[in-house]
Amino acid sequence: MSSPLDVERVRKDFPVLERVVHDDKPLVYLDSAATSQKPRQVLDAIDDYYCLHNSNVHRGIHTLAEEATALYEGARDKVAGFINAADRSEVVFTKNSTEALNLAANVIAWAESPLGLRDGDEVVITEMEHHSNIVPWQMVTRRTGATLSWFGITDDGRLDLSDIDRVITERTKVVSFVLVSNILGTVNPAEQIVRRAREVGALVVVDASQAAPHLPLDVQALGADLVAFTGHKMCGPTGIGVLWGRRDLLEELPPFMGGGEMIEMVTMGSSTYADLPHKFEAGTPPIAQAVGLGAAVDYLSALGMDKVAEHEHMITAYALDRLQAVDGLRVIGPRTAQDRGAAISFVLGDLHPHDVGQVLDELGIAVRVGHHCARPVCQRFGVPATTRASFYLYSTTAEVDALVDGLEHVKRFFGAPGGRP
Amino acid sequence: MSSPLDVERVRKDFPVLERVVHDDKPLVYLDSAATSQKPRQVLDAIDDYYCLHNSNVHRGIHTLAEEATALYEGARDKVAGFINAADRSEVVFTKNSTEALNLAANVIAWAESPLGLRDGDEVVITEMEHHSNIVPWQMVTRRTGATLSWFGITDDGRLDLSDIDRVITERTKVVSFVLVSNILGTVNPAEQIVRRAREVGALVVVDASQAAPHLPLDVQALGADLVAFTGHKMCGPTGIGVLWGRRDLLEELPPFMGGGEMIEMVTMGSSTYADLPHKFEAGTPPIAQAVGLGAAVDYLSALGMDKVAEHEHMITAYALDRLQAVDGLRVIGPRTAQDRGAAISFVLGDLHPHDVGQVLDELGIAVRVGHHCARPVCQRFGVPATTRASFYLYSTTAEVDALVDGLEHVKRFFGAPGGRP
Amino acid sequence: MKLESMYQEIILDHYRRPHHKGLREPFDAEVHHVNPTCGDEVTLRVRLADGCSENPTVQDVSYDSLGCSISMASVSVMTDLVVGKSLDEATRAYDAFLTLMRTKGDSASVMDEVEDVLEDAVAFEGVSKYPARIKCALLGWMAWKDATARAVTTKEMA
Amino acid sequence: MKLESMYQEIILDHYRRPHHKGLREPFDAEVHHVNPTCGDEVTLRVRLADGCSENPTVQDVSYDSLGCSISMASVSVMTDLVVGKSLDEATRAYDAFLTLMRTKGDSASVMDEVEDVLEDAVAFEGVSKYPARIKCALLGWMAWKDATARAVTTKEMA
Ligand SMILES: Cc1ncc(COP(=O)(O)O)c(C=O)c1O
Ligand SMILES: Cc1ncc(COP(=O)(O)O)c(C=O)c1O
Repeated sequence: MSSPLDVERVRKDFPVLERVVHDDKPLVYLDSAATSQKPRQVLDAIDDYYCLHNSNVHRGIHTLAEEATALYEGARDKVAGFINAADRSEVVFTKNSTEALNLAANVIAWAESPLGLRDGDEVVITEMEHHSNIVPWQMVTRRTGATLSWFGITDDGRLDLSDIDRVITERTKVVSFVLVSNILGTVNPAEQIVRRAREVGALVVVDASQAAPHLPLDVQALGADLVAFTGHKMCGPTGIGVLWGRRDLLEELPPFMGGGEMIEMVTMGSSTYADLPHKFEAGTPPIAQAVGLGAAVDYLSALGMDKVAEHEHMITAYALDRLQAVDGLRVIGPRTAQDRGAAISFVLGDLHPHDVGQVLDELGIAVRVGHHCARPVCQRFGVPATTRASFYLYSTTAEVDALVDGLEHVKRFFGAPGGRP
Repeated sequence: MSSPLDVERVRKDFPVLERVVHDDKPLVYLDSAATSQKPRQVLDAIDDYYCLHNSNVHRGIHTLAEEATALYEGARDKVAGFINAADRSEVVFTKNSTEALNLAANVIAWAESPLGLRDGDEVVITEMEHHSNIVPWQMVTRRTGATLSWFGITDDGRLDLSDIDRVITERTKVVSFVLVSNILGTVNPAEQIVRRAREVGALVVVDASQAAPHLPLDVQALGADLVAFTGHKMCGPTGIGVLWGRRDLLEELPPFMGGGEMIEMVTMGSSTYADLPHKFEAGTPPIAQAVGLGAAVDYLSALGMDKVAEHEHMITAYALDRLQAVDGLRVIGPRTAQDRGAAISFVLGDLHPHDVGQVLDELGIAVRVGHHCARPVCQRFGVPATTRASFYLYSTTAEVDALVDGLEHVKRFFGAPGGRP
Repeated sequence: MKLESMYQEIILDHYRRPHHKGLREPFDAEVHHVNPTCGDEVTLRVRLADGCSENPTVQDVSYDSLGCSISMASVSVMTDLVVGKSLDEATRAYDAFLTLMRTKGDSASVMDEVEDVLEDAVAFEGVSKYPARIKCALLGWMAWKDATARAVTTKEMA
Repeated sequence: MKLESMYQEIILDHYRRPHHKGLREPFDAEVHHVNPTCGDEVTLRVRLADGCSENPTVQDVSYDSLGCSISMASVSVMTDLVVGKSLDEATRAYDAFLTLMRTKGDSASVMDEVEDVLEDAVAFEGVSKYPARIKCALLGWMAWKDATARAVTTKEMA
């Protein structure tokens, strides 16, 4: 199995990968689905921004203000290119995916007819959504009187679309779904969902938080109306996210937050709003973070997103093989690497994931345990939580091996008293 | 005139202050009210976070997750200490002041009776608010049917509170005002406004965006219910702001955005919400930015906020004297340094601020020109825009002198053709 | 190995063979507590002795729980410490356990004070070093405290 | 001094003594445009020649403006270029001015193409180096374009 990436070289870009934990254990970071590590290139871009150009954007004509504005807007160009947006003004910077999804839910709900949500309208999500794509829709449907329904999950961790025509109906105003599940790893069949949503004239919102970092993402090819993702999972800093939207739709939607930057003209009595994308960017934006995200996008593009995806596919296939050979281990999610991202959830016998994670940590292996902000999936599979190992462009097969050895150690640790180390 | 700060030493902490612009002009940065520069200590804290501890917070039990959580929550402790909050869980991290103020406006509007905004209720603001404390209230009053009213401004740039009892009435549910104006520099008499608001049982929201960086801020002494400020103006990074709120009030208010972190229990049908402060922090928070803000707060505290205030007061008094001696210059705002912050707006004859700012920039002097996101103030004073010089802990009297010389140059530049350089 | 300071043999024993487990009748109050960060859950019932004593006996604590070894063992150890005790004694154990959990692994200063009261529960000392696990250890105790408060109110109303 | 590439003498002259200034009757359309970032404002009226020509003459452009030297001078220069011209010619000037503003100070490649059309307005070349000021230079032109579109529609409806 050979990777299209020179992973050893890639790893050198990530300072944190040199960490040791618990005195002498080299860090095995298998938690990239929660947040990715950052390459030096991104950190340098942020530091340079603050050391050379720091200024507030847009409203200044002095040198630093122009430089900062050029850097900030340059980052927008980079992100627009990265996702193949038709127009740079379709890229709205938010603080994370969650803000992007809340923005989407609220402005759709508030919009004038025929867009807005009213009593009797329906919003469709799926049972495998991250809480950030469940709770905002619960909140706005409750406030507007619309109803929320959802697609279930099959036993092998795929969306159950068998009754798609009964779930998405003529009353459906919005369909919002995750492109790649952060807990199951499933890559969902966007085309089929988009097609049905189009038939009934519903808006399509896509949570691409686990897609943008890992796969080539082309928002035009995707055919959705709004797409959300988050910087910190794709080599970028915390504090920055993106909402992409079709230009004509964004133009029709009302603003989310009010304040500086997003206005055209303010009087005490009323205000008019700025053009896209500023209409949706109230207040001083996360400037340095946008610059960092721009650098992250450059970094990923230089490696090539197709190569990143291929590398992860290779690691995922290897990990699925080795993990499923561990006695007592049950994968929650698709059991093959087909249409699958690099997050693998599993349970180990009747050991609680907390205990699994704790013992792995002692070995230097960082996995995430819990419901991964997707509690309905845990309920669906009858488990209180899972252990999740997730891989990224710097992950190696040696790290998979370390995980498998670690799991054997975990079993011994909690085994019959005699079996303890 | 002597400063309580060793300003030359302070300046060494700020890498950007070594910049030259336009080939050889040392930067004279007089735009700190727009955003402050950042000391090396803050940049190092951010870099260390990413290079050593980067991980998502709260939901992990591995070493990095615990370290990141401790750093993030440690930053909250620091901020709580900095503003003398009674309880750390009263400190909510947002992305900026604007989000904090929108959060406040929306959750008050959505709250159950007797808190929520209803038809016929009144919200009172002032004519000297930043757009970020105007537009959110316009939006929520429009949606709820409440009405918006405001205090005017006197000719010398103070709030006109002469009719306070007629402006704040029994129907007033919320009074929201800026503690220090970003355009006029005015420090407002909070006590008097809070007292009247209490009489009628209205909630008090304070926009402390220009106060927290410059004056000792004690939220308990202030007596408000909610206080907003923003990291990037107080030596911290972009992408982080704070909403402080009284614990019992925050507990009663509904959440603003929904998603990861802010939930207690999620099922597809409905969710319950986490305890404070997490209820208001949906999604992956600006972790590195909170850590940076923590370092900023440490930096400011080590200097002493009373000393910072004293230094700025000294600079402001000096600048007001020197500027008002410039022929044709008119200060928009209080003309003495009493109850006044370090932002000084002015107009120079009938020269447009854009032209003033452009020529100053050529000399290396960075001032801000425009309406400073407070357009109603410009309207009130009958000017399309102002030029604003704003000072901070690293500002020197020599920089004030450079500004005054620069303004004389500006006048010559646009003067009678013969007078041009 | 540092980890063994957390996973003491006593804890693993309670985890493998929990005491007082199962939901029983009669009871005065039942609560359901969750640890939202990790999905640990406990349903817990409290039965106080009848009569209008200020300081009734804790007659039974029964529970059903889902969770990690720490939360499961902790509720088991807790029942040993409170069942059959007076409410005052039980509350003392609760306070002592909270004190222990707040030491961040630096328990030496409080050991004298809590040792006698906590018996087996001192084994959780090591857990206090792991901030993310303290909530697990406290889950059952918090549920007990809550259920007991409700039971007392119910009795008073009756 | 680099700054003088922006503040050409021609620009300062127009700023000090603007042409065609003031709001006049009759007019076919009036618009009000602002530059939200800095508060520049212009109210502008367009009067097209009567008749149903596809390419009417721009009979008058009158305006009232508040703003910086660049925006004031630009609208003044613009009126010189469009008043009395056919709509096609005026639109050519508009297009040429936009082209010039988009060069980011690197105007050599377009100069040949725009020089003849723009006359005095080539003096704005230096402004294109200053991103924040391009909007100032465009304000009047955008207002003219908008007002003209409305005037044409009005005529067509009539
Ligand atoms: C008084 C005042 N309020 C609110 C804000 C908004 O802060 P931010 O842009 O960081 O949200 C600012 C600064 O821009 C300000 O000066
Ligand atoms: C699928 C998915 N959606 C949404 C989110 C929310 O992203 P953020 O926490 O950055 O807002 C995440 C990650 O936490 C995710 O994995």
